[in-house]
Order: sequence, then C-alpha cells, then structure tokens
Amino acid sequence: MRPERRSFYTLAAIGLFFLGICLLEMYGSHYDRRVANLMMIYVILTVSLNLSNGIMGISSLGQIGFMSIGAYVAAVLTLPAGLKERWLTGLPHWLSTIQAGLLPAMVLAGVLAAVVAFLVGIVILRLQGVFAAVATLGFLIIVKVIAENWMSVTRGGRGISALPAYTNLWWTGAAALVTICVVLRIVKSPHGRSMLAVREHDLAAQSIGINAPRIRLLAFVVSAFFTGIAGSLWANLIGVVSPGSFYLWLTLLIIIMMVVGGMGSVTGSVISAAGFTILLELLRGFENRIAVYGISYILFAAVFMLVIIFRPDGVMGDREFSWTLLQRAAAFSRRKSP
Amino acid sequence: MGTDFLLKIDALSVSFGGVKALENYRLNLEASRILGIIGPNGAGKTTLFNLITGFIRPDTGRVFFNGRNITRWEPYRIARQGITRSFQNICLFGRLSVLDNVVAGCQIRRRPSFASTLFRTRAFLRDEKKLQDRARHLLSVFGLEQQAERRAMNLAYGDQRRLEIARALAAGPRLLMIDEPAAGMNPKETQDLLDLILELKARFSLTIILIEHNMNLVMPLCETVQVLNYGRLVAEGTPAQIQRNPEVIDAYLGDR
Amino acid sequence: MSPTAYFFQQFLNALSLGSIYALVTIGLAMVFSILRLINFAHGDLMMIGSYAILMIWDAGAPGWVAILAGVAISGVAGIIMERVCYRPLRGSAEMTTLLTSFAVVVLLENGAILLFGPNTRPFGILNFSHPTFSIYSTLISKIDVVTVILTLTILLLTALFIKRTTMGIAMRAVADDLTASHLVGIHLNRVIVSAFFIGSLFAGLAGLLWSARAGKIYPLMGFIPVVKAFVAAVIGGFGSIPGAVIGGYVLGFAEVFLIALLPPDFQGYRDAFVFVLLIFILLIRPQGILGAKAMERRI
Amino acid sequence: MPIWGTGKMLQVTGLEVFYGNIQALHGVSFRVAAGETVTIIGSNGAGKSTTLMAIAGLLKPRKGQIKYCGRQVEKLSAYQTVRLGISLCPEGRRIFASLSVHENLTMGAVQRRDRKAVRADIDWVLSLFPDLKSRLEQSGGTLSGGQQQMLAIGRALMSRPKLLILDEPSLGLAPVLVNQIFNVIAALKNENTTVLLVEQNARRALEIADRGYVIETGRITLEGPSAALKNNERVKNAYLGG
Repeated sequence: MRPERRSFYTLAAIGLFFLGICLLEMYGSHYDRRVANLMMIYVILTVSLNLSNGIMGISSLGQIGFMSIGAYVAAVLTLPAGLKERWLTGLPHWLSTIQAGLLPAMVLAGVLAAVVAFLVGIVILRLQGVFAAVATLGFLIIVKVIAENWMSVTRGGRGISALPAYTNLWWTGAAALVTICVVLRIVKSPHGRSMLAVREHDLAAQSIGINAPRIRLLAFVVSAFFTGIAGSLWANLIGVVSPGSFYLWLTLLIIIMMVVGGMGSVTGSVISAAGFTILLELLRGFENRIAVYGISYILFAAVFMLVIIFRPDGVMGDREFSWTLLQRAAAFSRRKSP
Repeated sequence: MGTDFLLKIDALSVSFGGVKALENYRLNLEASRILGIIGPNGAGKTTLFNLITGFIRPDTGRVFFNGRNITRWEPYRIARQGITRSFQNICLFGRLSVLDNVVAGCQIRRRPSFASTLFRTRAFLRDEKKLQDRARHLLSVFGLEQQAERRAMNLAYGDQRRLEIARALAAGPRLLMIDEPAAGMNPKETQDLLDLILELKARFSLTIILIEHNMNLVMPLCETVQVLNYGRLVAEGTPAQIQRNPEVIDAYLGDR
Repeated sequence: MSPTAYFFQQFLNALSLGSIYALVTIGLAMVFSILRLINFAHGDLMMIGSYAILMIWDAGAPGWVAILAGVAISGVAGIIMERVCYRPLRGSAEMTTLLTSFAVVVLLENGAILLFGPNTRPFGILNFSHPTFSIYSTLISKIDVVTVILTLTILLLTALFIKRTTMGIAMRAVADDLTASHLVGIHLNRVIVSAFFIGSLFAGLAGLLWSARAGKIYPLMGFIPVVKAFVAAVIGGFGSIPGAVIGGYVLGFAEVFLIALLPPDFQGYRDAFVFVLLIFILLIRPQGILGAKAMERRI
Repeated sequence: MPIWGTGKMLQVTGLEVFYGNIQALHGVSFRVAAGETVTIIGSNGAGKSTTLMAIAGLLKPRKGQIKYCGRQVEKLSAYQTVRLGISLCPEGRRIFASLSVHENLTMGAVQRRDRKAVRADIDWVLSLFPDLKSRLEQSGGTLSGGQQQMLAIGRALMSRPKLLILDEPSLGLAPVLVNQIFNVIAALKNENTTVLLVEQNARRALEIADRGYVIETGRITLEGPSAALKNNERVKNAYLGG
C-alpha cells in the first residue's frame, strides 16, 4: 500500500472518531457518554502502562499511584473556592481562592505526576524484575497512605467530592489520541528503539552505547505524565476522588487490559481497553440485575490467568495494527470464502 | 612513555569470592592490529573482555584507550568512546527485527532530541533515513540483507553470531572485541568468518581483539597471540611461536 | 505506668507482631527461594484460615478443633493454589507469575466478599485478646504471650526440619541450584508442594493470631501483611529462611517503636514509613539482595 | 567384563536437540558397553554437554533415541533417570554452595531409602577423596575449586550409579588436582564402574578411556579405540590447528 494511501486512511479514521464523539455528545444518553469517557480514560491508562511495562519492560505495579496524584491535583485545582476553604484547610491562600479550568488542571496533573515519577524513578528503576515490582507496589501503598492521612489537603478517607463535571468526550478523546500518537512516535524513533533494546537485553544495549538507566527513566516519566492526565480526567468525570479508588483493583484491571492486548503493542492496548470497558459495563449490568456483586472481578482475574497460561503474548503480541495488515487479513478471508 | 598504543592496560586484577579470575594482566596494543587471546575454559578470557568494556569493575589496575583512562567507566560510555564487542553467549535483541538490531547500533552517533522525536522534524526524518540506509548497507556486507525483517531470535545460529558482530560494528568502534565467534561453526563457516573479519578490518580500519578456541581461525588472522591460563598471562608471541610453545600445548591438550 | 513497664509492654507487643510477620515471611521465602515466585496470594491464605476457623467454630465445634481444622484447610488451600494457578506457569518469566499471583489475590478476595460479604466480622474465638494479667504493674495480654510462645516453638521445629530432614535439605538444595537438584534426583514437585503446604499452614496460623489480635476479620485482611512480609524478607535477605525470621522481628520492632515515637498526627503514616524503609533497603543493595550473583551469570 | 547380557549399556541413536530454533545436535549416535570407559572430545560449543544433558533427562531431544539397559529413556525426567542408575556430574561442578559437604553427599543419595548403606557410602566417598574428610561440616561454597570438583564427583557417586557421566571434571583445575581427579577415575574404572567422560583435556581423556568419539558442530566425526585417536592427526588439528 502506498504511504499517501495509508495516511489518508488514518486521517479518515481520526475524522470518523471525532464524528462519533460529536454524535455521542449531541445524541448520546448520559450513560453512553459516561461509558465512552471511561473507555477513553482506560485507553490512556493502558497505553501509557504499555509504554513503561510493555515497551520498556519496567515491572511497575505502581502506575495507578500516578493516576492518584493526577486526580488529586485536579481535584484540588478545580474544586469550587468556597468548598476548598471549608474542606482543604492546609492549602496556601492563593490556591484556595481560585478555581482552575480543566486544561490547566490536566497539564499540572500530568506535570506533577511526571515530576514525582522522575524522583521515584531515580530510586526505584535501579531495581530489576520482581524487586522493582514490589518497590513500585510499595510506592502505590505510600501514595494511598498519604491520601488517607493528609487531611488538610486530601480530606482523608472521605475524599473530595462535588468536583465540577468538566470532562467530556472532546477532552478525553483528544487526550487519548494524543497519548496514542505520542507513544507510537516514541516507539518508532531512536528513543523507542533504545527502549526495546534495553528491554530485550540491557547489557547488550549498553555495549552499543545506550544509556540504559536514562532511557528507562524517560519511559517511566512519560508514562506517568499521561497516567496523571488520565487521573485528572477521571476526577472531573466521576466528581469524587477518594484514596480507595486508585488502588489494587484498578492496577490489576489496567494490567489485564495491557497483557490481553499484548505487551508492547500500542494498538493492541487500545483495542483491548475498549473491549474490556464494554465487557465491564455489560457485567455490571448483569450484576445489578441479579444483585450479586463482585462477579466481574472474579471473571476478569480468571480470564487473565487463562490468557497468561494459554496465550501469554496476548491478542496482538508485540505487533501493531496497520492498514497493510488489515488489507492482508481481508484478502486472506476473501480467498478463504469465495 | 610511548603513548602510541590504542589500548594500554596496566596490572589489571579482579577476583570473585576469593578466586582470582584475572591477575596482573597487561597489554600494549597498537592500532590496526589483530590480537588473539586463547586459553582453556575458565582461564579468564571473557572476564578480561568484561573488564575492558566496563561490565565488571577491576580490583586494581588501569585501562587506557586512545590515551584516556577509561577504568571504571559505565559500559555505555566506553562504547561511545569506540570500544564495542560481541558476546560469548549470543545476546541479541531477540524480538527486534534484524534490521532494528543493527539500527540500534548505528544510532550511537546522532541521538535526536526528545522534542524532535515527538514533532517529527525534517532533520529527524532525514537522520532516521540515514540510520536505516547505513544499517542496510552493513547487513549487505554481512550477507544478512535478505533477513532484515525477520526477528533476530529466528535466525540460524551462524547468522546470529554474524549479526552480533554487525551490531557491534554498527556502533562505529575503533576497537572491536569478538568473543568466540566460531564456537559451534563448521569448517566451511569458520573459513567464511575468517574472510569476513579480514574484510571488515580493511574496510573499517579496525583494531580487533579476538577470543577464540579454534586455531584455524586464530593462526591465520592474528599478528599477536596471548595465552591465558588460570587468570594469568602465560605466553605472548606470534602465532608460530605460540604453536611451538610447550606450555601452550600443555594448557590445551593437557599436561603429559 | 512507669517508663520501664511501658517499655516492657511495647517490647512484648513488638515481639508478638514480629512473630506473626516471621510466620508469614517464612512461607513467602520458602516458595520464593524454590520457585522465584513472589506469591502475593500468600496473605489470602491467612484470610482463608481465619474464615475457616470462624465458620467451624460458629458451627459449634470446640475451639481447638476449629483451629486445627482451619489451619489444615489453609494448608490444603495452598496446595490447591500451587496446582491450579502456579504449576501451569512453571518456567514462565518471574513477572508473569507475579502478575498471576496478583490476579489470584483479586480472585480470592472477591470470592471471599461474594461468600462472606464485604463487612468486618468479630473474631472472638477463645477470647484471646481481652484477658490481660499484670506482672509488676505491667499489663500483659494473653494473645501476645500465646503468640510468642507458639511462634518460637514452631520456629524451633522449622529449624530442625530444615537442618535435619531429607526434605528440608532438599528444599535448600533446590533453592541453591535447580539444575543440580534435578541431576541428583530430587523430585521437584514434591519439594514445591511441601514448601507450599508448610508455608500455608504457617500462614493459616499467622491468620489466627493476627485475627485474634485484631479481634476482627474481613476479606481483604491478607494483603497488607503479605506486602509487609515481603519487606521483612528483603530486610533479612530474600529467600533465606533464617533471614525471614530476623526480618519479621526487625519489622515488628520497627513498627511498634515507630508508633511509640511518632507524634499522634503522624501515626497514620506508619505503613508509608515501612515502605520507604523497603525502598531504602533495596537501594543500598541496588540489584536487590540477590543481585551480585545474578549479574555474574548473565554475561 | 560386561554385566549386562547385551554388553550395550547405553545406545544413543540419531539424537537431535534444539535450543529454541537453534539446532545443537544433528543426529549424534554412539554407544557405551557395560564396564567400559568412553570419552567424547571436542571443542567449545560442539555439543558435548548438550548430549550429556539429554541423556540425563535435563533436555528433551526432538528426534532420536536413547536406550539405556534395554529401555528407552529419552522422555524421562532427571529424577527418573537417576532412579535407573544414571548419574551426571555436571560441568562447572554445580555443588550446593550453601549446603555442607555432608549435606551435599546426602543429597546425592536423596532417592535411596537404605540409610545404613548410605552412611557406608559416605565413608567410601571420603576414602576416595580424603581431602573432604576434615571438611564435612564446611559449606560447599567455601571449598577450593579442586575440592568442589571432588565433592561433585562424590555426590554423583552417592546414588550408586551404574553409569557415571562426567562433564569436564578437570575444568579450571591446577595440574596437580587434574592428576588427582584422573586417578580417581582410574580407580572407579578398576571397580568396573561404567564411565562416560567428556573432556577438553583430550590427551588425558584418551589415556584413560577405552574408546573415544570426536564431536564437531553437533556431529560425531570420528570414533575408535583411544590409542588410535590419540595419534590421529585430525584430533590434533581440531585443537591446535594445522
């Protein structure tokens, strides 16, 4: 397929995507829009987790900690000033008298998450494999403990509620698109190549001049940036942030989405996150009907274990979706069924 | 002090858990030479490679490359100075394509800024094209151009060995260190490898250090041969001298 | 209360908490040293044991029967866990099995929520926690004494098992060198099942003591103890069983005295300090405690 | 004198072993008769250790047969081949570093239930390697290289193997110790133990063995009585070049 053709298809797909957003925003029910927003947020989370864990091969269990940071930053920034003065007594005066919009909240959420990732990464990324996994899990627990106890800024276990519902599909859709685009561009660049090389064999990578610790830190920080943004979008979608929201279940959910989509495949993550969001909603509806809750968790964990045993590379492995691939698949199926 | 040596090593020693893996090793290597290092298994040859390339830190001793003291540098910095290597147990980037293995080596010189990666500037695209072209050219030198799109782990054994050398060479070294390239190769493949190394040396004006057991490779290639045994340098000389040296024969075939 | 009495009380408290950590950590370390598997679901065996004890007791069985049966159920649950969840993954990457164990946690904890409901239940068996007695004006709770004596007895037995029995030596051999263990004819599956069984029994027992101490149980009770047991294991040198015991006690003391020393406003942050400690220790030995060895083998 | 009726204790036919996509053995065939000492020599990466690991049950061959005492063993696991009487003393010793010398030897007899006989065999091994006697409680990792090698051989003997396989027993040892190791092999040979020996030290190996095979790039390229191989120019070339 010619390159011009490919970019035409890509542009057309993006156009369709925004058309869909437009239609949903105009005609979709509240519930439809909420599910679509969650889907976009899960896509951001999964794709950025894939950058650090799949593409870079960092064994992080703590990414949701960055989401938590992003969500709290957004909550503190966007909470109406009156409520801030009542609830969040520990804030400096200038902060408690303003109410920020979504864009500055998003940017600051991402930046702060990235800064924390930078500091944490300098320390934790020196660890390998399971040790890194448990250290990052420790980070997640630390974030939760702080959120639970720093009453004057996070309001502790009660959480911060009454956040303005700024988030809409234009924001989440655009953020998801930017995340996908940035991660894909990183993958197909010398930076991404270095990441993959370090993942495959870090000593061999160093032997050809790749600064392994630095490239790992870069992947970790970029991943945290987008995860933080997802947190801010989440806060202003749900309207409440509380410490328990960003913990083990969400961590596992995103890991499941990434592994099933294929570690290392950005498009796999997108497809998987979208599919699982819908599955999650269907199951939730089912649970509501029979009034037995928790089945979806159990089912997801079981699915994950089956995938890891029988198809450990996930659906896409580490390949990427491309129009050429689609064309070939179409040709193949046409040949099969004349 | 004659400082014309490309690589100069003084009194290098390291021990692991009380066992002296390398003891008081010294070397003066001029540019454009091929040095062979032989010795039985466990003699300390690979340890020496790991010391020079920074993967192991020495207990004592100093390594000078191109007049600069590179002792205790990080491996990636030593590589950027111009020393690259292959590994005894093949260490390719298994799931990457053959081409990407080599491109990863090529990109040592020009590393784009993160911003240009994100915004795909014209310079970025031009450099990326250059990298790919250079890598494909190298693959053709190694006869691997047909395999460019395959995953490295799916290559045949001999091709994997050559790809490792290609990757090391892609990083544009002045000193190339090859660890047992002929292990597990048959005589025909070994002969081809010999021709390849000679061609590389001439084409890229390399200095080469070679660890090898197969004398059919060492003898015709190397101008100087060092023999290690129990972590110590036991002999040094031309291949002909080494071949006649009774101590060397004993080290290899066992003492009488 | 006199400062000496207060100190003594805290000392016993720390000893008791450390004992529980040691019991949990041994199981974690045994399995890790053999399989390189960090089994997060190990903590859920505590939960399973505690619920089993409570159910059997509620059904009218005498306390000691409930305890024995509950601990045994926890041991069997460990064997089932190995067979169903981990054996199919034998030989996969460390990260794969770790993620799987994470999924097992979610599976078991939500299964428990489904079965027993999400709420806390009182755990009043034997009424361990309340009765206290006083020596030289020091208040001593019975559960602490029972915990310490029971644990020390078990540790002694474990030491004998590890040191003297063929199975014990075989466990250490497998931890040392898997290939060589195959070559001398050690039946690996038997060793693994034994390690899981013993570790799970200990977890069940730790669950009993933990619940009796807290006076309540809930489905998610196992997670924080197991992550802390990991910290204890790291302190002691991962995979080493004496190290696990030492690490457990160090952590117990660190925690109790942290609470005693921290101003009241900061006591909620106790767990955060524990994990900062973990990261700090891992940092001093950058590749983890096992690092140096692994490095040599790789090139 | 052959103990087993056929005189063939081990018969390997057309063995092919792969590591992932890489083929390490291309149809290796050889045999060892009961009571014989046979050596396989060859350079690094030729496939010696791979062959031995396949026999011991550590690797599953993709093709080919391994017949031991009349039964097919290529699909068995290591603990099963040990039960049948095959004992491999691996390259690089691989003793249990944190276990004591005594415990290492105990592990060599892990499948045996005859405790008394095991105790007697520990004494027998210690009589073969007197150096270890005073170090019974010392942990394996603190031994010198030579002592570790002796312990590894001793541990392999503790299962009372019918077929003892030694992979590079002289690797990295000083000449004095190499002598000691080969003396023990000679002693075992006199006791009619069947030994399959893989060595880099070709001269010594051919001195002690009855027959030998030369392996190159995963194929047996030469075979014959040791005396004949010893004077063969090709063997010399394989090591020192023309």
